[in-house]
Amino acid sequence: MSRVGVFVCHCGENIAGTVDVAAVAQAALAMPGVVAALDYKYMCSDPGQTMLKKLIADERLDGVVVAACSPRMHEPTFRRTTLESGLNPFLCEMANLREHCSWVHDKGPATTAKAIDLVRLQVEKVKRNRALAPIRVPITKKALVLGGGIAGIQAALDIANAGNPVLLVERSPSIGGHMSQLSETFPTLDCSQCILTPRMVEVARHPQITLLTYAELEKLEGFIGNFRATIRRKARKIDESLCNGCGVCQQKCPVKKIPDAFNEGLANRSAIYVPFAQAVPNKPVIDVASCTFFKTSKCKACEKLCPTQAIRFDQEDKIEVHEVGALVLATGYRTMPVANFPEYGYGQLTDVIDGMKFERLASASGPTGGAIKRPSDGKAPQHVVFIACAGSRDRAKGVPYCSKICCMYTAKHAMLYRHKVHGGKATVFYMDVRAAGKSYDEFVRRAIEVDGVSYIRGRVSRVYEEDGQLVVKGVDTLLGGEPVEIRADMVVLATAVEAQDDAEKLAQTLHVSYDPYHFFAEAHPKLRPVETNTAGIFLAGACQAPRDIPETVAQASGAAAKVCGLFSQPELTREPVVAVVDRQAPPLFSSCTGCLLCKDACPYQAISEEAIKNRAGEVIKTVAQVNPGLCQGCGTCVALCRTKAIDLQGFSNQQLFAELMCI
Amino acid sequence: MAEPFEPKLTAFVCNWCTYAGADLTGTSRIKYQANVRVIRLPCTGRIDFMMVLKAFARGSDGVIISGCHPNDCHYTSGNYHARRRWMVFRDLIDFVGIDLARVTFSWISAAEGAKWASLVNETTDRVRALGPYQEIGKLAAAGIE
Amino acid sequence: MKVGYYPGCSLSGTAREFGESMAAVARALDIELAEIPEWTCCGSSSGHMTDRLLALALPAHVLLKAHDAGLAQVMAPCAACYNRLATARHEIEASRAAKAQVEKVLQRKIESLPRVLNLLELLAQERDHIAAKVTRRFEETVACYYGCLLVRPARITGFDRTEDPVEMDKLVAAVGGKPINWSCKTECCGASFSLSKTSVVGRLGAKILRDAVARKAQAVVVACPMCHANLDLRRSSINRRLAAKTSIPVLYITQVIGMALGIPAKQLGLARHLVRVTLPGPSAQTPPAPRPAVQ
Amino acid sequence: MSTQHEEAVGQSLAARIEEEGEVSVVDCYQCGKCSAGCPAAEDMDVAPSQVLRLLQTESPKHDERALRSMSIWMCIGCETCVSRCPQEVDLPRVMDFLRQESLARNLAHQDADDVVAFHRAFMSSVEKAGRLFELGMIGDYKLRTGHFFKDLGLAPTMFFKGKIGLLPHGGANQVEVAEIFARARQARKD
Repeated sequence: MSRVGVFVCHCGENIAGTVDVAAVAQAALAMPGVVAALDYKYMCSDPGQTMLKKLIADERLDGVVVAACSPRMHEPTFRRTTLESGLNPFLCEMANLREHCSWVHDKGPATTAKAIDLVRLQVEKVKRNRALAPIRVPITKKALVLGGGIAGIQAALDIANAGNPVLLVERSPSIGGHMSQLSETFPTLDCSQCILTPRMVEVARHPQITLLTYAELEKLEGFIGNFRATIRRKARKIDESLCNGCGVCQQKCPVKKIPDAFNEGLANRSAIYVPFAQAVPNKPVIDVASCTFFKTSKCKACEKLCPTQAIRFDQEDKIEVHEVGALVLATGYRTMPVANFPEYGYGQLTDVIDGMKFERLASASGPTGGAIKRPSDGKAPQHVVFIACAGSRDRAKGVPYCSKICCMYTAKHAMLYRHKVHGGKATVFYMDVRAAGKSYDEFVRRAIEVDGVSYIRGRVSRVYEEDGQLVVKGVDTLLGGEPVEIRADMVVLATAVEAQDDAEKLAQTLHVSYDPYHFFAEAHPKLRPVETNTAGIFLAGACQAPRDIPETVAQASGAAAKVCGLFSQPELTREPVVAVVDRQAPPLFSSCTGCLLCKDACPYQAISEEAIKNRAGEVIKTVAQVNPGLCQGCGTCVALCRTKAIDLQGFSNQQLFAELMCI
Repeated sequence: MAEPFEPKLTAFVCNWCTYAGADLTGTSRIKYQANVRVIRLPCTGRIDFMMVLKAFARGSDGVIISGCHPNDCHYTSGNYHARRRWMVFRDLIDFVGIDLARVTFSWISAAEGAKWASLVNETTDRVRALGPYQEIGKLAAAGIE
Repeated sequence: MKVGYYPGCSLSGTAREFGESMAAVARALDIELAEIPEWTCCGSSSGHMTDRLLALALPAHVLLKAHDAGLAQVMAPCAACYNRLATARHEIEASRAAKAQVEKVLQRKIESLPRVLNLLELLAQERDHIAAKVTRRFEETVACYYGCLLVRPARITGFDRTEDPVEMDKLVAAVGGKPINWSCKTECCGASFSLSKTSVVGRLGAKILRDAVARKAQAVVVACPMCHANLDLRRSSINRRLAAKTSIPVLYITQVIGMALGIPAKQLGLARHLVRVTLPGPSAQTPPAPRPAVQ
Repeated sequence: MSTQHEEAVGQSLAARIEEEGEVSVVDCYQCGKCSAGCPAAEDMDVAPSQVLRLLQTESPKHDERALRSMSIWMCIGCETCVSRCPQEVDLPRVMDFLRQESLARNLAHQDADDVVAFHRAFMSSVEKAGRLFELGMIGDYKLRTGHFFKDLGLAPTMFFKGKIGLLPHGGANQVEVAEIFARARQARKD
């Protein structure tokens, strides 16, 4: 007869507020096999855990059920406590009375009844738990950082500075990301590149960092501490080891009319190009789609003129496989294409631009050298209208969430415009100004009070062209919804921040969860913001949600700290939730018939054949065998097994059917 | 005094998507009916459909099966195995005389807290309308129990 | 090709030439317009503005008559009729409550209602056919004016691009015309205020014609009797609000196509417009001159 | 008036629009995009977004202000607002509701007489003839409004252009339509 102890947590009012915890404890006492039950305000608190330990000792418990919050929250906590009191940690189970009960139902007998049932299920389960030993696996102490924007750069540097090797993978030809495109940054107005470039160079120089630009992750196998990453290194068509970045090839390339993505199409680049002056590495790429040689197999100007003979037209993509112990996802964001806004006339109206284009116009390194000139005719616009919430907070045609950074950069844009075009008028249409951040609101007020930007509360319904001018049909809701019509020379849309187009695909390759908008999901909204649900994969920056630079950097350092923490352990202990094949005494040896359906079903190739031999070495029987190092414990094999010869530790048939028996 | 019928629902959910989603329902304080009892599994691939029959045999009036969306499985392909087996299993439960409307098979991700609430409510209402499940005899006939 | 046909009231009155040109063009393209027997009014704007129930019941009544006549889809050339029919169909299918109410008023069950097409949807299917039959290219620069009810609300019409529709432009181009790119394609003309709030119609019409003229359009092309009435019949109140009065003609898309197919102006009712149809291009001398008959 | 209104007393317009019109005005977050794009906004006494605001407060005072407003009669029903609304609030549907309610409670703005007259003339013409008899309708409208001489210049031209028939259309089944009108009236009563 087992001796189970049940510990009901009030979680302050969170559980006790709706569930009659005393009654739950009472009912638990009556359950077969339960020898002790109590309820306490905070089981996870120090006194709570002391109570737990004491009772385990006093009552010589052989099973523990903690009825509190979600096991995803505190299971590790209570299993540690169980261990400290000398009981095997895997003899402790949790009943989820908070997330699955008290928080989602109203106070009343039905809710308490459910709570009691949830406890009963776990009691029945725990009675059938077995003492298990955690599995020890080695850690590859090398990190893979995906994405070379400010998030990836920060994470890579922090991990590397702690003495760990880092692989920084960036898909474009240079690191730097969106931040390298920005003009000046709020709320301090310091030049983006001036603060970013040194970091980029540091990455390139760092002995612990291997920089793989123009490369993409194709496949990820394995698990925390033991990932195997397959990376495609796209062919630059040049030999990086020879190229000295002199730039002759760019100057001499005859194809010069290709819209320059770095300048958001406001300028052109050549077919062989370095994305921007401060690029790291400062090595060109041949854009095969537009290179004359690849179209007509003539030209080769760059090859002829390259002083170091670095051009390699025949270079192919390379596939590399790297062993890493942890991943940091820093793949960033994109902004909603302005073509999504027919009512703002995009497509037809060249002077309706998005924030990124404006950044390039305002950037000293941009095509206009920092002078605000409108795309259509290069004239300095005398009146610019800025439209906030273009696509954000628009569940009908855009995204329902707030993109968070627009209020600030719009204020910055208006401010920069007022500084650069004297006598120019700047009007901002906004719904709410969301400037929560250190000296953020002061910044917005400054735009209004000092730089004379006029803010109008209301959304713009339409932008169209009339007599060569842009007509902005807006409204002033603070004047009771009075229509406002402005004739502007340029309109800047603060377009919504979105996940990268291929974010979902990447999430699926990595098996990390993501939200409906394809932003990667954190493991816990508050307490585990930089972890994913997949152990060993961490998050940094705008790939998780819209973020500004300070937040991104902080989060990147956080992710780096997590990686370093992981790497600081000699080895990993993994939960022994793995499949085991039944073995027994001769003559049967095992109830496994060796059909090996499980072998094909296993997503991890963890199952292999095992030949059972007699002393003479003759094979008596072939059975399945599980490699606990590879098995991840999904249990697919168990469900498949016809003879129930294979079972999953922690979720065994016995345990689960026991739960079902008491429904 | 005839008590209004309150159905018993058993939910088989995977730990990574739907269980986490249900946690989110809680964290977001979205209310739903208290008729469901959750059996937490590592993956829907772990579901041995005998468990579903067992649930009915033990007096459940309805069953919810939910895991990660296709392609999102934490274990790559567990949910596909589950779906494949479910396709076969449907016919069996139909055969043993369990109204298919009593079983809901769904995908709910860790981010879909609200969806979990509505799934439970819809299923509960549907099963409440169907009334209690009593054809256990037929199950016995089918050789379960 | 055969399609159910709902002319609607105005096509035999103020918009007579729309009906005439519609018929002529259909004949030329061998489209059989099967007029709904005993069709009645859809209620138009007045219906939905004053009586929710009639706004659903009157169109439903029409659609049921079409259904009884075995018509699977109904084409309504008048944009307003089209919008009312489509909206009623949509709401009856969407809401059980609405359906029940309507069934009560019509005293019959509604199983299925025929699909509702607007004129442009129908002609778009025939575009190549039309292009092939052009006998004298309609070489004019025109402003295609869609107005409100053809494109809005998208969830009901599901037709073309709400903010910047192009189907009519494509048709005009198909017969040799040069549609301009302008800003008022879907700006409202004042619709049913033609009689009751003529000032509004004048103001809105002025905005529209001003832009069309400024962009060198020789004519405005429409597919809606209300749009036509407001831009043609109400020209005086429009001109009152324009610095430079304009005599730009307003044509129905069917008239444009008709001219290109070489249909005599008389059959197209070109002479019925208040604003005289004079076009610089080769294909237009009004009043009607002899034209090759349609074979 | 019909019983429906007595029992409706106390129930806010917002609540009834939710029930009958299946539109929930709380969805509106007052961005003003509807007012910004409304072609009739400048002839309105209360901006479209403000009409929604009045309803959102659910106070009888504000409800009445909405019903007495000229705006609900200046709305052309062009659907521009809803097709651009970020929250998909079906404002035209709300306007329809308010117009009907305003008539039912006799709260229609006096400047709306012309509009109301037009709609009434239109509908009664349809009720009589099954189809719109334009000349009859215009005559009726003029009787209702007293604008006897307005558009008189237009009439002969239109007549000679063949744009005005002197007789109602044949072909429609007037009886059926009349019945539909009658039953609709009945349905509104109970």
